[in-house]
Amino acid sequence: MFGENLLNNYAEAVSMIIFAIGFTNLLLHKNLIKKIIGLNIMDTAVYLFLALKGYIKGRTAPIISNGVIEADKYINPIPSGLVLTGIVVSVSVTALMLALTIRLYKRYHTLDLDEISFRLRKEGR
Amino acid sequence: MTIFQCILLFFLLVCAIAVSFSKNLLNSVLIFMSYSVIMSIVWMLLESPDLAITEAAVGAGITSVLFFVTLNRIHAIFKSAGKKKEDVKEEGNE
Amino acid sequence: MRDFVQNFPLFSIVGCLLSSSTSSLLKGRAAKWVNTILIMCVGAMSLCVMIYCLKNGPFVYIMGHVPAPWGNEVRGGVLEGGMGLFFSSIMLLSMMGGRKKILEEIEDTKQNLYYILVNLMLCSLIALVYTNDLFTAYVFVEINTISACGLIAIRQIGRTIEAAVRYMIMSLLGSGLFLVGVCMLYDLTGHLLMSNIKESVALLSASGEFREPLLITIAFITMGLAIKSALFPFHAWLPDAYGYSTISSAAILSSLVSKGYIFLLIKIIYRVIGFDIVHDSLLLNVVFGFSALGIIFGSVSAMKEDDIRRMVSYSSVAQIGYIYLGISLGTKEGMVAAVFQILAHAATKSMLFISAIGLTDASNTSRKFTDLTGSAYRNKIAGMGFAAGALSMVGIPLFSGFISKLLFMRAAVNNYGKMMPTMIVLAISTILNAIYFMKTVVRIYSPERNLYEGREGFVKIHTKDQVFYTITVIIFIALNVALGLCSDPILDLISKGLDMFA
Amino acid sequence: MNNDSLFKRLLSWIRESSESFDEDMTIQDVDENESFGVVDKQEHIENLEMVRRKVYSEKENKSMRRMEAIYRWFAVLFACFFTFVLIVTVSHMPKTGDLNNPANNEVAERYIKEGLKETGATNIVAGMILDYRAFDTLGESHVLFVAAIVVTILLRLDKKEKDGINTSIIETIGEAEKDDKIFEPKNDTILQKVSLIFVPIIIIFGIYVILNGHLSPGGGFSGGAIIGAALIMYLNAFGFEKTGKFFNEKVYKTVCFSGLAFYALAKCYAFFCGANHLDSHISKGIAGHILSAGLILPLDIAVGCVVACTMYGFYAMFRKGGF
Repeated sequence: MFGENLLNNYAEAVSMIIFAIGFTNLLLHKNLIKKIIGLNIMDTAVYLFLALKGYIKGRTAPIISNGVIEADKYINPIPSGLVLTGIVVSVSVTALMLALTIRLYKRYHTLDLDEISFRLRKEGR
Repeated sequence: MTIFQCILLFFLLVCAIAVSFSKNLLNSVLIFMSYSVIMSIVWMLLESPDLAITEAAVGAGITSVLFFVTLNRIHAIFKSAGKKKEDVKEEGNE
Repeated sequence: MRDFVQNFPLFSIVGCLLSSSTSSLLKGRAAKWVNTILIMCVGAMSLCVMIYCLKNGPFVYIMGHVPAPWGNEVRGGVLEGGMGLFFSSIMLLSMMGGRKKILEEIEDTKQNLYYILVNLMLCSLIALVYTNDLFTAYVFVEINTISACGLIAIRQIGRTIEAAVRYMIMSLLGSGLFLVGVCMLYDLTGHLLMSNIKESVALLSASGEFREPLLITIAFITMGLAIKSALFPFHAWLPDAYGYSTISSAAILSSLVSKGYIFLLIKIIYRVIGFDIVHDSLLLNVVFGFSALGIIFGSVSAMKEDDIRRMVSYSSVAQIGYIYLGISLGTKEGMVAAVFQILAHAATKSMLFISAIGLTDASNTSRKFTDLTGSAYRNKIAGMGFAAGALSMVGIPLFSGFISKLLFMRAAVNNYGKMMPTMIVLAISTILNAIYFMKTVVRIYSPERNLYEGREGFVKIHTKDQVFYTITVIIFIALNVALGLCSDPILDLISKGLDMFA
Repeated sequence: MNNDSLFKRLLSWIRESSESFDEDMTIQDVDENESFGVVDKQEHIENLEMVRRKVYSEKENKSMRRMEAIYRWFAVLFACFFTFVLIVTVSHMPKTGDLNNPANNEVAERYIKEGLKETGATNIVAGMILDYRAFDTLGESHVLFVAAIVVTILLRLDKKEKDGINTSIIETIGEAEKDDKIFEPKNDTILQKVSLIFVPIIIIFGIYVILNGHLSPGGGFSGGAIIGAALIMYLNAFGFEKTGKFFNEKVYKTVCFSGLAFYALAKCYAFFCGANHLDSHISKGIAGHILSAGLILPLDIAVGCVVACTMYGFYAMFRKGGF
């Protein structure tokens, strides 16, 4: 069932638990603001997972200081680049969702999607 | 270093759970802010300072500011939005 | 110095980006013309790429100074070029058909923003078609999602905002799953480039190492893309989003956006995981069950609707079910059928939306069937378009839907396990399609009674008042019939392209 | 999914439970078309309260509470199952921090070994995202752009005053001003003095982060975000009148357009040269100097400007729908 690396990958396990928490927030909370926070938590957890994947024990950040270039001195730079790209995506998505929230509140004076759809069906439009 | 990292990861878990159980929207946004700060420290420990500085500037800075101004617009913070305050509070409570 | 044609993918992508950032300074009309010219240029370039690849095979184009595993790269082939051409032509037709509505329903200070969104949507579709790198695919999937949300929400009535929120939540779940799948795949294989990942996945599956993570990773990626393209259980956002947004958005969303994701999924199955690893995995059976349920459910809930646009939207749930059915058959014929169904559904569904708006315009912008009686006489060309689309959906010969149903049958015969259920599902859904589409056609063609004479809004719309619209619908019908009649060369192209994929 | 089906059942119950107030609400909905924003908010909220009391109150309907309980339990079970699957997956993954993970292959090795020579950037991550994998970064900056466009569509207010009844949910500029005045700081002296001291420092720090993107941690995006935060602080201290003097929509549009267009053109040129094996006459400079690393520094500056303007634009849109 469980693989042999569970104790070694405790950090990934934590990040995956956080991912599941964010996923569940996004799926099951009624309140839009909490949904958005859950989305952010989910994304950050994935980025934590990636950053952990790039880490190598006993190596330093990939910034070449005074021109020493040894391949066995620096960690893997690829995940950092991917996470940098991902953070931009998640902040843009967050801003977009918040704008939608404001519009929705101005229209319906509530943040509860179920109630909104109930009223929509009653309005018939 | 690993001990410190474990403590930070534990804090991350606590924050992530507390967000979804906190009664008030403002509190949950604040908890999320601290979550971002802890996350940036963890990335500092993981030897990727680019991520740390970006997360500190974005996650703890800009995103939280956007959350706060949104809460303002939906009258979830201040009394001055008197009449609309209650029902938003109520939605914060579920 | 390579052939100049090979630069066309780069030029089309960067051209879309440039034109979108330029349109933010322009006025509405100028942005409209920029958008039209851009779509035409992209279509022409994709055509050139397709012809070039037909002559001398697929090519790989390095994005930067360093070769593939280190830098990004795009890959051109017959299927890529053809898809680019098809997407851009459908988008052009949808924009032409909905032009009047855009002017009416969007504030005139925000017209140019609409065209910016369309440009970026085209850019993301083209990039998804051409890209050869999983993370690039993720970034452009995000662009696609956000611009689709903007296309839904730009008509600011309550329904569209609510639909946009639902759409965003669903597709953000999808992107999260897709991203975590990509990250795990990177961790297991150490690559982000599709061809390299395929090599290492083949090695892993041969050595039996990392079997469970690999399976779960593939499941995550598939599930994410299925959520984003509204496979059955995840379609809650679809009817509102398609049924209430402005008509060009509805046509583009229903015919292009979900198809972009599905095309990416097909690409991943072929180029990342490897067809022979997928086709006997348990995953496909799950997808098969969902798509079969989706076909039935979509048709049934389309029957229950009394609103023409929502009915058409629900029928596209069923159609997406068809596509996934073809994929989940796990045979080459099924794949070909799925790709052809992508084309057929894109052409038909956008035509249905465009002509539905013509019918509702002729009946006081009400979409209820009771008001639509005889509207085909009030707006002849729209009636023709809707009838043609309905016939194609039902699967009458000489239209495109017939060919795709035939292909599904032919593909199902070769798959012993899934032959019987596929046949049953196809039969049921054909009957249901016939019921609800024919009901609509009969209603819009039932002779006009006098009770509409006095009421305002129920006007006769003449052809000379809507030249663009007429041309659009005629081209749509011609495209549909072309897909239906001369399907053999297209199928030949598709199978060639699929061979180039692997 | 189950959310929806549950909701349908809920709805069927709600319908007969709330017949009594259905009439008055529907009447109201009919006569003002497709908008609640037009009616008096107070009365509207009372209606809403009634709906919520009838529909969302625990004691008035038993079945709904049962439904909620089932739903919650399902949620918890689903979450546990999902977490379990994820943990099992992770437990089969390669070790953390292990040297011979599949991820540490020739790709990363070449980035580290040749990165300085090929990009001229001391910060390997910056060199990687802006030179090797620049296509992703090009798309990423446009993700920010399209998000800004959609926020503009949703929140920018172009109507001066309501024209009749058929204005949908779009509020007018006047209302937004009134709404914003509530939260406008009344010339808070402490805030003003503090921001007078801090804003220049923060902006200078942001500029430093941008300019050293290829030498030290940071880069265009983080620096731009820092500068945007400083602008937001200034706006909060001194209000829209003062910031409007040097930062209006025209500036915003121009900066965004020029930054993005420069980015796209420069990268297109670089890709074209690289793919056709031409020599792009861009000097790498001496490694470690501020003017080095070819295109990376200009691209960082462009991205920084775009990000700063976009962040400030987000805040202004959220605050009162315009600059």
